[in-house]
Amino acid sequence: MYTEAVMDHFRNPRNVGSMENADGVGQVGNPKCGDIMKIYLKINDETIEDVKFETFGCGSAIASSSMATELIKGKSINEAVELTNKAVVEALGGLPPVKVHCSVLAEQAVKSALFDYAQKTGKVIKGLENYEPIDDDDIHCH
Amino acid sequence: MYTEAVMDHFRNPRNVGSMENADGVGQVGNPKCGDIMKIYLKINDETIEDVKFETFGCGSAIASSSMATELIKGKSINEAVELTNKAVVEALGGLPPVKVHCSVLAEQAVKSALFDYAQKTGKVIKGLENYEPIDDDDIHCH
Amino acid sequence: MSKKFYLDNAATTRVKKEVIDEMLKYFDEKYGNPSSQLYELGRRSKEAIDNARKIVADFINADEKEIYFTAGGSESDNWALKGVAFANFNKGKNHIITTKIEHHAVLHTCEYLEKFGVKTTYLDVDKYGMIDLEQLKEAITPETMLISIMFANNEIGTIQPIEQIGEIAKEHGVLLHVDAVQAMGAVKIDVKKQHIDLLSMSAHKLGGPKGIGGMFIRKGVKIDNLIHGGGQERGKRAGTEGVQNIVGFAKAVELASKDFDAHVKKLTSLRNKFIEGIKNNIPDVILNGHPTMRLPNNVNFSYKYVEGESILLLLDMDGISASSGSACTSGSLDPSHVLLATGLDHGTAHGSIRFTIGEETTEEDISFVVQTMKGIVERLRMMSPIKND
Amino acid sequence: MSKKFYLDNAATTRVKKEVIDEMLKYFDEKYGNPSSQLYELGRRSKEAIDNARKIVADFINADEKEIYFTAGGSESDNWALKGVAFANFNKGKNHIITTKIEHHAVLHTCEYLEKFGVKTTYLDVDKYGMIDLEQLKEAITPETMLISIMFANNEIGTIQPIEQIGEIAKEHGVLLHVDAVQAMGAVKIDVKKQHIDLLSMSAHKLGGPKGIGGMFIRKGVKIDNLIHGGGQERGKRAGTEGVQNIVGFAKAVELASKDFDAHVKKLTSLRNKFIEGIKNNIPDVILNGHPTMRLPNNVNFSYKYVEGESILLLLDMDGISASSGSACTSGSLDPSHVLLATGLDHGTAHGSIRFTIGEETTEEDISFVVQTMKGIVERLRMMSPIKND
Ligand SMILES: Cc1ncc(COP(=O)(O)O)c(C=O)c1O
Ligand SMILES: Cc1ncc(COP(=O)(O)O)c(C=O)c1O
Ligand code: FES
Ligand code: FES
Repeated sequence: MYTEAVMDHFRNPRNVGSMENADGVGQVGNPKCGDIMKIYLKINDETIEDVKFETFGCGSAIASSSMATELIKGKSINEAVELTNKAVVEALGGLPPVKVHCSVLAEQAVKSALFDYAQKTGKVIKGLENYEPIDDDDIHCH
Repeated sequence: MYTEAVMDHFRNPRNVGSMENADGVGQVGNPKCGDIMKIYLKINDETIEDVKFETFGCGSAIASSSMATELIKGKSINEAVELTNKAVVEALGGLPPVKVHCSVLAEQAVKSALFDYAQKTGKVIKGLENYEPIDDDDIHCH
Repeated sequence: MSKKFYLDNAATTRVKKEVIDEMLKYFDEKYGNPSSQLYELGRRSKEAIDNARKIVADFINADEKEIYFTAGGSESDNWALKGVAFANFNKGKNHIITTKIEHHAVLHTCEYLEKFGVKTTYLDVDKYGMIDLEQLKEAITPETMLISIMFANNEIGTIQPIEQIGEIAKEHGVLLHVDAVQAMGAVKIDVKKQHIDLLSMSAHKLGGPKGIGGMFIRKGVKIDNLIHGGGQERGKRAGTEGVQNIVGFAKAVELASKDFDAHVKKLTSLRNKFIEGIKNNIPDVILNGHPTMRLPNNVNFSYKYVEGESILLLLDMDGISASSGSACTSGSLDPSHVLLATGLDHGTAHGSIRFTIGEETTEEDISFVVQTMKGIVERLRMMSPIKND
Repeated sequence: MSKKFYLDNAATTRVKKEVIDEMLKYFDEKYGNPSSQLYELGRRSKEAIDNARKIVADFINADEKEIYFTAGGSESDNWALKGVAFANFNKGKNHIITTKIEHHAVLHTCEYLEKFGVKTTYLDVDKYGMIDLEQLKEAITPETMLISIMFANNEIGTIQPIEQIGEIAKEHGVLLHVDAVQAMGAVKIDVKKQHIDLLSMSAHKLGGPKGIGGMFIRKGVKIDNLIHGGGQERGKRAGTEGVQNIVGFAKAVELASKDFDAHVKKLTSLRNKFIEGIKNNIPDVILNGHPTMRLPNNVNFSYKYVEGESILLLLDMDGISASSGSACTSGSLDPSHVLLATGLDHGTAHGSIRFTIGEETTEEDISFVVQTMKGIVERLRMMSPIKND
């Protein structure tokens, strides 16, 4: 059902954990839907120096989080904000159709953490001008 | 599906054939229903001296005819007229429910032959006073 | 009794050795539930089903997403008719066209659907069992939702001009369901070329196991489920899949597709010898079905003045299995509705025997059976009061 | 991988050796069509089915004339509900009572029947998955034609008080259908004592083959056919019988009846050890289902802060097969309707795992699995953002 890459990132997820004094923290998802992703960013000079994630979710959610953190680590925030779920899916060698939304969650978690960073620092990140954190009361599960 | 006795009478039917100058001939059934039985009687001194049958029909019809002829052979016409399909079924060790009507046919063929004899000779046979040969146009298949 | 002559392959077939071998793997080794995708055993079962679906799809030139497994031909027929009728329930369309010679799985379903407001037209057939395309065209009304016509008849073997029927259906925008239970493995089926929208299949008529069949449903066809529940068969047919049966079905199809042409040629030649043998050796017989547009394994004659069951019983004594009418009705006493539809009178219909040859049938078998039949018919005719009519 | 631990016996079971041996006779040896009573091969098949029917009937204290073979539990459930609903179509009665925790074969059928005017009441369950008999009584109206309540739940294993439910149904003159797919072989079923009118069964949950099941229909119950056609199953369920599957089903039932009490006792004791093991080794878990009125093989817990699929994937890596929710829905993303009905919140429901032990499960297996689960849950909780809630 899952590709080798998915199983690898699921079995040995990279960048698991939380982070003290993170520069940006983003959390998306909802336990109601069976998935929550939280991403912690350490940003220095507009570059993502370190990233950690915590995920409550299915195998594909864990693999997507792991892959997303790998894809943005070391990148500039302007590069990171352009991370799409499609890039995550491709890097994972594909996801079953019902599992594509898990990669969307990963994209959103990254954006949410960057937005948090932007808010805290007053910076404007291109592409996040109109970003609206999802309202918990208005959740639609996939 | 059939008892040993049925199969025996089907395989080796007794009294098969027609008869010249029979004293009584009866035919019942209809090709439409897939069964016709014809019984020939040679009667001497109110005793059935010989009997023959011809049957177009299923295995149970052939066995019933054969058994019926055996049961009336040598009997008086008053005994023969009392032959019931039940007696035929019993002598055959039973018939499947859907095949019971084949034995009814045998009973009727015997009665019909006796009736023919009664008509030809002007005799009254007890039990056949109200006998009505079945009208061909009014046939109901089983 | 020494040798057995199984000549009732239209009723069911012996399960082929290769089919059994394939099935055996799915009993105590790969026994997982195909819905359980999160562990090895479940995935193995799922793969087996996917693979089977591909084999069946290829055989009839369909897409594998258009194949659904069912419990057999009867379920498929019921699903096609009820599924389409109920999808149209209270929506204006309520008319089905079928023929007088369909299998009971179609005819009794049409009768049943009357109580839901469905009206059915039953097309006539000629003395060979062929429908009239003009009558079909005339029967189509704006209310017609479905035409259901069998590819080949199970009793008399007549093969209908399905491609032309498909064109008429398409032209009029009416769905076409084809019962291909008997045709499969004997006639080339191409759902695209023949414009078929729904197709019923059954495994046990071509060397597969009993109790498993299939349905082709063209993409986009609106049809209600017959069996609701779990998400199996892409949500269209609930119930834990009979994996072993599905695998067996596919193996039988694979074997049938392998030597299709040679198989059909061989059977046709044997069938023709059989037909000639009966005609030349037994007087007063009538060949039922079409002389050429008939299944390569079907030999159906009426033997005047004698009745079918007694023939079958005598055949059985010589180890020969055949059937009078279709297997499903041989327990009943009514003469076959198919034979009556071809215009046979009741009496003659009662004296009809169907032999359906199989892969194992030889020329010697046929000579033996013809001679045996000759003896049996003579014997029963001697007993019959209508021999001289 | 070395040893495998198959702990998903509620999804399906390995087919037993004795069952396979029995089935094998009906493939290439006794392959006749049971409808063909006029020759040897057909009669052998018919006898096999009659014999199987007797075995199944005895097991649930029914008459053999009340047993019908189907393609599985889903078909039986559909037949019971649609058959009774359609028999009452346009006749005044249009109300069904069922529960919120039925199998989808029941729930989706009820939903479907809405379009034919059928109204359904879905009874609540308490936190153990038990229905409330008072609520049942109150739900019955003069329009009620059928109560459909499962004997034992496939996910959480809760066993309903069927005998009391049967008394209520009888008192009110309403038919009672019981889905006994999971209960069979684990709970004593007595259709007379329990006042059951219709009962669904499936072979593959107790060591029989997939794709075959049964239905008990009490004599006199008015029910439409689900599959119309030939006269098989005394005219109530058309389609050439899957003889090999029927024989396999009966063999499985026979084996289950042989050592019923010992089997149940052994499983119950293992199950209790399993439950204790999880409770004592893993914090923040919730046992789903009833503590005592539960299937002897069912161990279902929610593990807070973690999600089920990731647990299953990690279990699979250690050769352990289990399930989250029911097998039929594990491909979907919705949390189990059963767990939600017991009052679990969505998040917790998502972290639920069902182990269902089988005949081959040992105490050592259970210790190993408990320890493996402990490790897996710890690992996933470490990854979880909600571990500290
Ligand atoms: C309670 C219950 N009912 C019905 C079914 C359906 O049975 P089958 O898979 O044989 O169609 C199942 C099995 O999935 C079940 O557990
Ligand atoms: C033409 C035709 N349709 C349908 C069926 C029913 O198939 P099954 O026996 O697999 O239900 C048969 C077989 O009896 C058949 O010959
Ligand atoms: S996170 Fe919802 S299914 Fe993967
Ligand atoms: S004579 Fe009609 S079935 Fe026997």
